[in-house]
Amino acid sequence: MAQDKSYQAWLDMLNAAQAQIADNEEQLGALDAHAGDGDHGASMNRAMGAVQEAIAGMQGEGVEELLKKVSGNLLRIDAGAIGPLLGTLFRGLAKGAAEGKGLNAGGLADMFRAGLDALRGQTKAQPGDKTLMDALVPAVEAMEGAAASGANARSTLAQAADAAAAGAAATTDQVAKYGRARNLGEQSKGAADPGATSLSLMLRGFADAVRDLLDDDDDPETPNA
Amino acid sequence: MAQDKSYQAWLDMLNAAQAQIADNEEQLGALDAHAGDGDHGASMNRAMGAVQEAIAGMQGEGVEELLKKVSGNLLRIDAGAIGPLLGTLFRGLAKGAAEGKGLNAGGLADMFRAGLDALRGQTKAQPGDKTLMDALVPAVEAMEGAAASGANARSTLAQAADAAAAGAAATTDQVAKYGRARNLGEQSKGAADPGATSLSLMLRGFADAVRDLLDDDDDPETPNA
Amino acid sequence: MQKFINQPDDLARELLEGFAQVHAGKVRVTDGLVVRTEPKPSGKVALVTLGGSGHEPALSGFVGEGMLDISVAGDIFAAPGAARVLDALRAVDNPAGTLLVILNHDGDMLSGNMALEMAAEEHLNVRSVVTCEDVSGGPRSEPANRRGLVGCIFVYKVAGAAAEQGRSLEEVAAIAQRMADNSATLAVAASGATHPQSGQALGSVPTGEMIIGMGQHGEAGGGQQALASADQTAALMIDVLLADLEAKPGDRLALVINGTGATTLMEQYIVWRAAAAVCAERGIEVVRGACGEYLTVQEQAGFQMFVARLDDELIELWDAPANTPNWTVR
Amino acid sequence: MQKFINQPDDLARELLEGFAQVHAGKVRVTDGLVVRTEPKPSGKVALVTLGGSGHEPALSGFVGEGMLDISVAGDIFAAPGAARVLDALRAVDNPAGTLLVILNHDGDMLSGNMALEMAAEEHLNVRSVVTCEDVSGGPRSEPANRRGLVGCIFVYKVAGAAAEQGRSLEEVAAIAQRMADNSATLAVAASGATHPQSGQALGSVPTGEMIIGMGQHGEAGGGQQALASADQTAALMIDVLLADLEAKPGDRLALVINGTGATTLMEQYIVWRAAAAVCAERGIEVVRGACGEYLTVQEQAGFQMFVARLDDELIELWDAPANTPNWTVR
Ligand SMILES: Nc1ncnc2c1ncn2[C@@H]1O[C@H](COP(=O)(O)OP(=O)(O)O)[C@@H](O)[C@H]1O
Ligand SMILES: Nc1ncnc2c1ncn2[C@@H]1O[C@H](COP(=O)(O)OP(=O)(O)O)[C@@H](O)[C@H]1O
Ligand SMILES: [Mg+2]
Ligand SMILES: [Mg+2]
Ligand SMILES: [Mg+2]
Ligand SMILES: [Mg+2]
Repeated sequence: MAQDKSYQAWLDMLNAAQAQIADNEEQLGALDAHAGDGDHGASMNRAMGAVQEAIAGMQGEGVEELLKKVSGNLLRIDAGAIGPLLGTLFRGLAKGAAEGKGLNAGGLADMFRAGLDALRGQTKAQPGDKTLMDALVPAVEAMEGAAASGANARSTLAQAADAAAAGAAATTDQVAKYGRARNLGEQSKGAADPGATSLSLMLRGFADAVRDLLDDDDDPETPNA
Repeated sequence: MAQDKSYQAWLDMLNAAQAQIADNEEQLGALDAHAGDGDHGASMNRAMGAVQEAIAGMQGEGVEELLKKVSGNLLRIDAGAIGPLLGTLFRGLAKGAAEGKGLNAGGLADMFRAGLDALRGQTKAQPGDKTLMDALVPAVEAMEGAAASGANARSTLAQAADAAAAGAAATTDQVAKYGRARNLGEQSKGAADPGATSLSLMLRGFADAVRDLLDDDDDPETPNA
Repeated sequence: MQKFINQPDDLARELLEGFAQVHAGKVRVTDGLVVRTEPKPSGKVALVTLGGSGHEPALSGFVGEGMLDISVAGDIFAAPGAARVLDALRAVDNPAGTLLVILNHDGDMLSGNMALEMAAEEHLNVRSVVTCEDVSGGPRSEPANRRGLVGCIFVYKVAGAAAEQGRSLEEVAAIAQRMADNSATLAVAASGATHPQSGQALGSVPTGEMIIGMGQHGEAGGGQQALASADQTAALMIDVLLADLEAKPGDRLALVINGTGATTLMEQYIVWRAAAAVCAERGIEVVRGACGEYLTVQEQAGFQMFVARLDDELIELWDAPANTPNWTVR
Repeated sequence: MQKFINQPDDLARELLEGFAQVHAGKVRVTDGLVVRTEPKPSGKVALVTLGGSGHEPALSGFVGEGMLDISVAGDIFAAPGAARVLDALRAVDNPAGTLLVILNHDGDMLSGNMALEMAAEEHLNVRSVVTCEDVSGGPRSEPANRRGLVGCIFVYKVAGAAAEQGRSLEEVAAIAQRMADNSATLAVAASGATHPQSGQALGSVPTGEMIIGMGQHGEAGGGQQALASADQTAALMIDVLLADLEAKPGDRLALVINGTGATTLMEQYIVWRAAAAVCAERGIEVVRGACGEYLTVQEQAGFQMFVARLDDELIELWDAPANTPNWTVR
């Protein structure tokens, strides 16, 4: 698959992620209000604005450059915890992309693994701690599983989005160990983690965009590893 | 009538005034809350405490000294507008008493006239302006009328208390020209003036005490002037 | 009542106790008088003021070098007795004389005036200035109807600085009067407050409304209207103030937003900025400014907007050193 | 929402605009960085901090002589981006080096730490100190769970004074760390607040109740209980703080009551006095004190009680001159 096809796919993916966030902004705020400060919807909205600015500033330099610009913009906005976290994730994705990974199961798995590694440099949160890690870690594992079983990009992202959604949903009964919600201890139970929810929404957007964009010809199964 | 009888009467009058205020403290606060700051009940309560301290500090020096001490104590407490006003009234009463006035219609009329004059040195408020003047001025006039018609002390104070009550009641429909209530303009209508009300209550206490204390022998009609 | 207090009757005493301990280097409290500790230069005109408590940091928070020598603190919202004001005038009596600053509220005026009479009987050398800069009370021609609001603080500031420079009683009084004459304040409330002794509501403001002209103790003014934006409210208020002052292009103003309680400093800066912008549009220069809580009304949401026309001398005195618990200039 | 604002998204920008104009002599605002104007002595260690807005006067109110060189102001309750913190570190870069003070909140820590990494890549000479003195978060042995509350201000104060004296980065960082290590804060809320952008409630406190341990953004702590008197609440809180500090007879403490919004200065002095009395009973000397609003939570009723164990050097630095919009020492 050509680089420009991959680049177009990422633009669509980012736009679709933004649409998902926009559709759920209020719910994200409400989730954050349960045990945090209620601004997560607004912060994600601002983050998606920073992504748009990155897109607007691009002159077709390619996926790596795109994701780098996204990361840089996310690190410049004032968006509480989620700004640096997303900025770091995208820095990792860009690094993964730098290694020439394409829009296929293995490439996606490697990019998101790099994103996860970058995040681990900034936070010690593990799945079960009620953070965006609860969505990201199963998503990366799903991608790796999909890649191992020879799935195509569409199926890989769909599986990742499903895994992230399940992981985010499971945070409802967890006690927060990181973020503002930590201060509430047991009382943080009863609502899903906002960060995990928005990460799963973004992945859902990625999956939708790729489903709509690629037809079967464009998106062959990955030859089994 | 002997000086000590008159002295005892004033002690009883002050105590009875205090009882009236105590019984109506809440109402006074509520009246003040309508267009003022709601503290008039508390301030009057404090004022009556200052009166009690004056009484407790007396060694039977006589009416003038008693009223002077009352005045001095009233001027030392923190009681907003009503403290200096009552302090001034009692300074005037003491001055009236200094001129050897007894507990009879003419003596009372002269003392309260002196009290009113003293107050006029501190405020320009006139009847109709919705202040304690609306109770005091008709009370003094009633006393002078009673003295002129040869009434005894009991009847004089009863007439004064009635006149003060009528004057206080009439303030309900007035617009305040002095005190905090002035700031409300037309909205100050609808509740009686707290200061006028408490002055009328004090006069009611004075009248009650003298009614209970003096029998007809003690309180002959004042020979017509 | 969501307040941290003990016995309501002990409020004023206890707050002064804490105040005296926290600011032990600057003030001491003797018989309810808040007195500057730093020995004042001998021959300095003394500055005294009086007023009810419950408006902290006013008035006692401005006792110290360059401002007040004594604040006679009354009970909650209740003017101190005249005899106590006389105590203060006696305590500061000195050859240079004393200036008594009285805010135009009936209780303060009655106590202050009686104290002045008693002081005169004792031949104390005292002059007085009344602050009455509340434009909501009526026109300038009816000073008796205009309450004294936050403006007193800036009278203390310039008069206190003049006194500290060794100026005569006449000069200090003239400066205080000039500052008072060139000041105007307008208040707005966005909520009522709670009387800390009685627990009663002090005024009330329906949600979504604001009341322009509400007084320092919840006395409602006439101007109830829909709560407007910061910019709209600022424009509305500064317009009234500039008209009252008859401010002209080229005039130099001080502009102060005094939060009355629950209105945040964040909001105050936003309002200040909007009012200053209106001044700039009209060619009026805002040369000094402040935002903060100087004279409060318990937890009332709202603020007082204060403006004063300054001249070179008043600016110099505004900038002069001060060292009080709540106004310090290095 | 009874607040004087304009467009919610403009809040942080507009408040900084007003702030910069009111305090033009002390600070200027460039690209959202609040920068000290007075030229700092060359060779002085620079002090930088970062944090969300909506807590005014914190953090930017403490930029100026003897305290901060730059405050990186985020949006309402939102940490500024790491790239903006890096901008600040670049702007103050100088041979004496820079101390970055970070409050322990996830957003601030993430941005602060990323900025430190980026600064290290550029070989900037930066050290950092984290303030995490909230005893409600957990024991001293678990610093990650303890939030940074009002204590940061006093770290700025002593570290800023040390920097102004020309001390080395190592010494300044050690002093900041010593102050942080010897501090403890506990918060109590008596009402919720309103998020000025969303209009949503930030925490809620039933009437007649109070919540001990409520955080700076309405995050409810565990300690909901009946609203107690000032003396009882003070006793309860100071007890926890002294235990956390392991304060012993003979220790010398600073005691500060930081109002979070609607709680009056009157109440703060009353609470201060009660807490100081408990210290005195235990032979612990309160040598420095303050009451006021330093780090607020919008219009939330409540306060943070802060104590710090001081030594001779910290006392000297506490008393050293400072000239910032909201903390001035003559
Ligand atoms: N230290 C952390 N490690 C991992 N994730 C975190 C951490 N702190 C916060 N988060 C994530 O950020 C989300 C909160 O984001 P947001 O509400 O935008 O920021 P803030 O808490 O600053 O208001 C949480 O739901 C959680 O997923
Ligand atoms: N200038 C004045 N002249 C005459 N009476 C006044 C004046 N000011 C106030 N009063 C009286 O005082 C009363 C209010 O007393 P109080 O509530 O105790 O004082 P404050 O207004 O200081 O709270 C008013 O009802 C009125 O009768
Ligand atoms: Mg949040
Ligand atoms: Mg009253
Ligand atoms: Mg009163
Ligand atoms: Mg936030």
